[in-house]
Amino acid sequence: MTTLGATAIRAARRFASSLPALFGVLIFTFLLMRVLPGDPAVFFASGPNSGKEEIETIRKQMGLDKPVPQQLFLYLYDVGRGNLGRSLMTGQNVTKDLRERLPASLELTFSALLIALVLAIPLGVLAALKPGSLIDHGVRLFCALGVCVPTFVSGLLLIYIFYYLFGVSPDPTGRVDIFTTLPPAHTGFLLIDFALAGDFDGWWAAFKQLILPACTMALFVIAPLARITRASMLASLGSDFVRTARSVGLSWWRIIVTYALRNAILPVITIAGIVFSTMLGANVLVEKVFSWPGVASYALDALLSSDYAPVQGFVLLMASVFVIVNLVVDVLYGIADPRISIG
Amino acid sequence: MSSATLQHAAFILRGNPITGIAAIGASLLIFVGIFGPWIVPYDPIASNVQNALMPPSAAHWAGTDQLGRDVFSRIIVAAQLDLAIAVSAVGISFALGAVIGALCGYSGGKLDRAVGRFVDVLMAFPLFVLAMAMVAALGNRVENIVIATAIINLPFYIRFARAEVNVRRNLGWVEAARACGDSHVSVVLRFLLPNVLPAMVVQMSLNLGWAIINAAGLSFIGLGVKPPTPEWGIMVAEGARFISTGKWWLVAFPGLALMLAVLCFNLLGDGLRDILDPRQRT
Amino acid sequence: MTTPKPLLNIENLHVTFSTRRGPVEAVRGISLSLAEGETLGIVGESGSGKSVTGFAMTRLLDASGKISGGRINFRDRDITKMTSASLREMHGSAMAMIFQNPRGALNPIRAIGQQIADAILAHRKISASEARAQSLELLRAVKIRDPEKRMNAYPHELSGGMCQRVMIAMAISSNPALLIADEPTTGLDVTTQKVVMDLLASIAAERGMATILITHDLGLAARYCRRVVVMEQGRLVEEADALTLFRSPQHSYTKRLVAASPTATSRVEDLVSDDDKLLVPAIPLPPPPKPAHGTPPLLEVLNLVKRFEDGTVGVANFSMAIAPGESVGLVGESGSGKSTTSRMICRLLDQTEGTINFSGQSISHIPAREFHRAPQRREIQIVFQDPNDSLNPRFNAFDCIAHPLIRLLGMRNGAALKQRVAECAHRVGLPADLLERFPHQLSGGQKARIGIARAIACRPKLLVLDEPTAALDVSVQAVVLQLLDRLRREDNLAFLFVSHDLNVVRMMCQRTIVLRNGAIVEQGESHALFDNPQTDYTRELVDAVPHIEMIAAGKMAAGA
Amino acid sequence: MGLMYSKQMLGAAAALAFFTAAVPAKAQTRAETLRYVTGAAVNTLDPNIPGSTREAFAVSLSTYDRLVSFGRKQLNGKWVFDLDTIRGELAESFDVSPDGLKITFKLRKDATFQDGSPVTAEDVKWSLDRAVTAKILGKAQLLTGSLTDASQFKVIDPTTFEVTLPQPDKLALPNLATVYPIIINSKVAKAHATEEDPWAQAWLKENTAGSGAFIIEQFKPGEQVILKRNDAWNRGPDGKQAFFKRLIVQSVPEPATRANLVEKGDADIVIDLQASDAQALEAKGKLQVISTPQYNALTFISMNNQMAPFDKPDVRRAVAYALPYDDMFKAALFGRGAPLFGATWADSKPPSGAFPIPQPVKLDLEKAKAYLKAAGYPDGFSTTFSFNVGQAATAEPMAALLKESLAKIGIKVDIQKLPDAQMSTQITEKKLPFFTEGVVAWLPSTDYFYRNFYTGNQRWNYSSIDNAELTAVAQKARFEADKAKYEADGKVLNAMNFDLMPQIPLWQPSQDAVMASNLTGYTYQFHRQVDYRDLSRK
Repeated sequence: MTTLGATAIRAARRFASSLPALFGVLIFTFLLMRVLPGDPAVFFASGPNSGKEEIETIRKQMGLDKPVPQQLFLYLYDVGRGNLGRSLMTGQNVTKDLRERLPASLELTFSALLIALVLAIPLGVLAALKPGSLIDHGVRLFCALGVCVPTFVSGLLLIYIFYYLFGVSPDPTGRVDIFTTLPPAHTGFLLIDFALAGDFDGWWAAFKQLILPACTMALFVIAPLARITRASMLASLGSDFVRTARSVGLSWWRIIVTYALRNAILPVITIAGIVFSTMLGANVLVEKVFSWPGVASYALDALLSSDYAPVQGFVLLMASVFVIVNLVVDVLYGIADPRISIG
Repeated sequence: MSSATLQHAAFILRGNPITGIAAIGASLLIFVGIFGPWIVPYDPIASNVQNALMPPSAAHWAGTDQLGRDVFSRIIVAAQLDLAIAVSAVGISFALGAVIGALCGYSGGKLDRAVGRFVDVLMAFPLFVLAMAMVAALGNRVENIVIATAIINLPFYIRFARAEVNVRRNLGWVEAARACGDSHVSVVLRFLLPNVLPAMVVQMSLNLGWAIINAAGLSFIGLGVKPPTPEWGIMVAEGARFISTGKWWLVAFPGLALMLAVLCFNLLGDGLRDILDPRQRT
Repeated sequence: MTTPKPLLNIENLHVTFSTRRGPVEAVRGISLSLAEGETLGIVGESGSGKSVTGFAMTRLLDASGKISGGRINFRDRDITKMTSASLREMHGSAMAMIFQNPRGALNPIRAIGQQIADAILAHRKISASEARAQSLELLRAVKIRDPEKRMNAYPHELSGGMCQRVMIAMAISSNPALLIADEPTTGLDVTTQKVVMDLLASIAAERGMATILITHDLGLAARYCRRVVVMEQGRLVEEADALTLFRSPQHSYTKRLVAASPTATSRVEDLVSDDDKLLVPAIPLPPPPKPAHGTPPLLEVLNLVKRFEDGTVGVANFSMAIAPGESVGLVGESGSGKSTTSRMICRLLDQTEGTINFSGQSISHIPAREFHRAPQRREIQIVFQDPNDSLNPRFNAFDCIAHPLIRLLGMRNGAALKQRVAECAHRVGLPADLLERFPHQLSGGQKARIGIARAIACRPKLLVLDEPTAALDVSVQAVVLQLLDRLRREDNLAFLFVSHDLNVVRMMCQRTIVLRNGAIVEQGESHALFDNPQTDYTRELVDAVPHIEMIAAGKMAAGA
Repeated sequence: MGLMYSKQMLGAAAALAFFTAAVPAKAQTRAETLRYVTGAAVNTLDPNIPGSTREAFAVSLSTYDRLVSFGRKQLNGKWVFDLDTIRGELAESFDVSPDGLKITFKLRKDATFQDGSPVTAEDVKWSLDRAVTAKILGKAQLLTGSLTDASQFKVIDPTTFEVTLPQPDKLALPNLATVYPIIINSKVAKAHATEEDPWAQAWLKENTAGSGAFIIEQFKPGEQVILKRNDAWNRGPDGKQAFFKRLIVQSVPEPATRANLVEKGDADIVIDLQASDAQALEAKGKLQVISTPQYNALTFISMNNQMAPFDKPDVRRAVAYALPYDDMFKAALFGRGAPLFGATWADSKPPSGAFPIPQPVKLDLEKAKAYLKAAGYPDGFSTTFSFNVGQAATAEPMAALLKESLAKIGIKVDIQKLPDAQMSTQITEKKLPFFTEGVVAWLPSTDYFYRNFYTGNQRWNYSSIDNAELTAVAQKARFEADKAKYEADGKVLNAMNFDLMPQIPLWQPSQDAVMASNLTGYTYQFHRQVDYRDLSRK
């Protein structure tokens, strides 16, 4: 109980201390977007006959006619009220766009992370149990191979093989087969929503859509996870307390799992948190390749067309997710490691 | 390097031949990077549209591309640019990160907290998007790709150096240096930094591969180096779009080159980590 | 009562480690036997193979270590040939082990009650709640206060001594016939050390367990073991009952060891047997200088206070003075503030309040950050605790010694510097051919000499010695102590000698200050202070020191 | 519940074996569904919103009706829109007064909006008022047809509507057939209008109030639009409703994936494939590939006529003769399009007054060198050639070849790839010296092209050419009613254009419509999108 309380206090403190970082991100992005040489008004005034007047209209509409400090002030004011502005690209409120697209990105990233963890932890443990063995080298090679293929290449290859050649995957066009009716949105996570609705066909359809992009992403992050698992497992296995466990005759399973692995998992949690936040921001390419309606591809399109509001909104969202993920990691860590709570 | 270190390296290599292979691969890569332009069979930029999109043959080992350029020659020449991008990007973030991180880790206090905040801001960014935005803002020249890659890498180096220095700041030889008349700054730069370098070199090696991949990703969304300069990322990105038409060699060969390069750096980094890991030394 | 058949019988045991330099034999054919309920001490310095022998007996060697020959019979079963299943069966129930660094030996993220219960459940098929009840009993048996509360505590919430008690509880949880304690009290404070050892001895006696105590501390072995074996370089060099061993050691190594172990009565000159003296250049020693009355003190510390950022007080109102050439000891347990004090005096750390005068001039107004430019920098030098981490791994011995000469005396690379370094090396007895070596290629004693050479290179007036021999083996310690003593006399150096080892301080220092929780408890002339302590705390400290003499006084092990 | 779930999981493994078989269950609806995939996205339902994409235009053509629409004609065996045939859409008939100043529309009496209410002249008036009054895209377009003010529109009776023109304008009627002048259900729209937004722009962006052939079922901006057929609609050329019951417009950013989708039959039609994919799919022969040169569009290389060294006509001519046209056409477009180079003009005079026409240029390095020398740059110069990221697939190989070839006459070219927004900004600010772009005219006529793309200090005058004579002739031609005189003016303009060489026309790229072999009715439309109403399945 005291541990939990201490963890909560710690998490709250961490959260409070990350607020300046969020604010920094907000300002930095705003300024970065103003530095972009593209003028969104010009880009969006792209009708075959649009002239100066139309450009000016858009500029005014976007508030670009005001001096930058005033723009920043207005922007902060809007953000404070939960208004992230309007995207010229989709014509929608950025908040709405992001809210619609975030679950897609989250679901994809979560699944990828899950796949990666499910593969990486056993691989890392196996490698650590027999360091220097063939298994160890095999794991190392497998992991290294995973990181050395750019995600867009592995994604396109997977599509080519599983969709085009063998036809076992559905067409890579989004989260669910276009002919499947969507379940009522409770969580925005299709797999969960379908399960809640008891629609097995739908669940299966969504699962099939998800598996290729999730694997593409997972492949890229298995390496760091397996590497850290192996390293911390090695440290853990060589530690004094494992020797103690052996000296009192605990069973192999208990030594490996309860003593070694539970200790070794702590750094893995931290790395998994970092991996998750980087993946969420870095899956632009995967989302592009699989036409996945997520936030990252949304931000990319906005960036290329100098559509400020979505990019700013996206960065802020990612930074918040980063903070939340860190918080979750902290809490998990606090629960898993009693030593943290006094620190 | 002292003979004992070499001996130790030899011991590690015996137990871990993959590292040896990776080291050979990396040296080969560096060789190709330096001498590439002199050993290619064709001019990598000269077009020959009549001869476009030819599959691999005896004349063109890796086929030809859309403009009839020899893919093999382009791959070889591209090694130089890719290595240059990766090395300079990683080098910059390493140099800056090591110094800043070491100073913070040693001094603690206000400086540490201020830099910590800055690092937090950077870390909270979706890094790939940050890189994209920077390249988009500064223009897609090689220097800017390098700068963007370096900046998004910087926080990791700062943190790493900070942690490494922090555990050493109270060691006897650090205090001894001060007792021997060195100032704080001199202790950091002349004593602590050289000692954390080996650990950071491992990080660098792993990072080199990542930097190449990152540049390839930028190329894929159109923010890579300028055409017609051969670069693996661009070649892969362009080639990837020919997968569906069966022109496999356009993606396969540059992809293989990129993969092998990244693989070499990663395996080398892994191996170096083993060599430098004190736990494995005794 | 001894049974006719020995409990444990080791015959010609060999243990080999595979290293990058090829196989290295750590244990080279030792034979031992131990009866039920007997206590045996295995004594040796680092690298003697004593711990490896312990791990070989329990088959808990690292993956790189192999038993390459010999037999270990435990109750007529050859342990070296056991399957891993029967080993697991035997671990804990037949033989158990207690380790150095008790906190590290416990699983940091598992409640200690749970860990003890794990050990119980590994050998008995009982319910979890029964196991829990038994764990509680065991905690009571190892005299942990508030055992109910401690059941749910984690190792980091307990002191080192408490952790070692938990470790003992785990080890005895399944009533093994043999308990192997590997340096069980190294790293603990001297008072805690005594309590833990007493507890261990009484439990072993109560339960009739045979005990093997592996230690580097002759005094400890003498105090708690009936029979002692001495190991050197993987071989067993002498075996005798404790009293005989110390009264009349036979083997030359044992002789040296006994001589080097400081006792309450030993003098610095006596520590080393003849052949070792050759290491130190023989220069006739001038008589120890007597500080003339009326001369101003070399160092004067007034009302020194250190408060840390988190508000804790490291040092509270510390005052002292050292005359030129005088040697003052600073004694205290961990956390007493002795290191903090010494660092403030060396100007490596800023004080919160107070004044430090050196040769009549204030140096406390110069912040530590700036002190490297002060002229007094070269006058006050420090020798650090652990020779392993007090040398820059990337500097060779020459660089280390030359470093202060270059920085503080402004010497340039050249013949003069070379000569000066060679001279320093010669003074500390470091062979000139070792100057090119890097720290990892040198032994602990050699590194300690380099540390001293570096400190005296600029001919300081005050040398602060922060536990200079704590990490050294006794025989090396003896040489280093002698070296220091001689240097002090030669240069009329003043010493501030920080140590937890009372015997060493008594020998080295004219005056001693006892610190506790940052405050001075007692101070005075060393011999008087130790022979006739005025405060309970000092008395407790003095009593806790294991003495060889106690054997003679009949203060023997088992249930003392 | 947990038990049920695990049973389903068991089923999952079995389902793997036959899940492909599950798809045909939907086949019945699949045949009546048209699935269109594209790299871009629909971002608004009102095409007038600034920033609307071409895909949004295409959707609006299906959800809204206009007064009139274009007919179609065959050009080289392929169906294309016909600017000269205007037929009624919501108008049953229309009359142009003899002086050309009044157009009277008779509305269809059976026309209803999708909510069932009849389409009245009031709605038409409100909609056209909106198009010329509100700050929306329609305003600038309708201007080109002399439609500038609400006072020009008059309701005669509920089914009669009159447009008055200040002068006869042959583009007035065609303008009403373009994307922007949609006819909106004014009662519904007004209900959503606010004081700041009297024309209900915000609401119409996400909702429709039209009478078109399809009804919006689901609209996810940037992802997909699903439409269902409006069974009551009968405004097609043959008076029938649209063929497809369901229409899916979906964004698939990766071109290779789009090619895979259409090849596998998962998508029915794609028009924005890479040339190489189109070529490969055509070669395989499984699909229909209708390749229509975009006759109202062209791609050119532009030079900034106000910026040295391109301010010298001889430099521009030198560049024109130094381009490896054939190689560029082959490498960039795989030969898919209509070349605008390599012609021979008898007597060096333009053979036609149309625009664009093939130019009499070809790769001739000697000539190029001579021009360069004449311009005072015998050793060449350095410059930057730009293109935007979105066009990289064609522009990049083109740029590489251009760089290589210009190097032979001493012009050193640095290639710059710009994100789309930056490219358009720099073009508008006239900062780019040398770049490639493409233009399109919905209502292609010679004067329209010249006026918009070769005159004035405005964004679309890419080359920033400022030639008083050219401007005068183009302005005069705009209201030239006499066809022969118009043709003569066109020839003058073409001759001047070739002589001044402000920018170098390269080709008219083909629109490669790749579709299932059972689709019919595809027509190349003015907005370079598919008009979904045209299509049916055999």
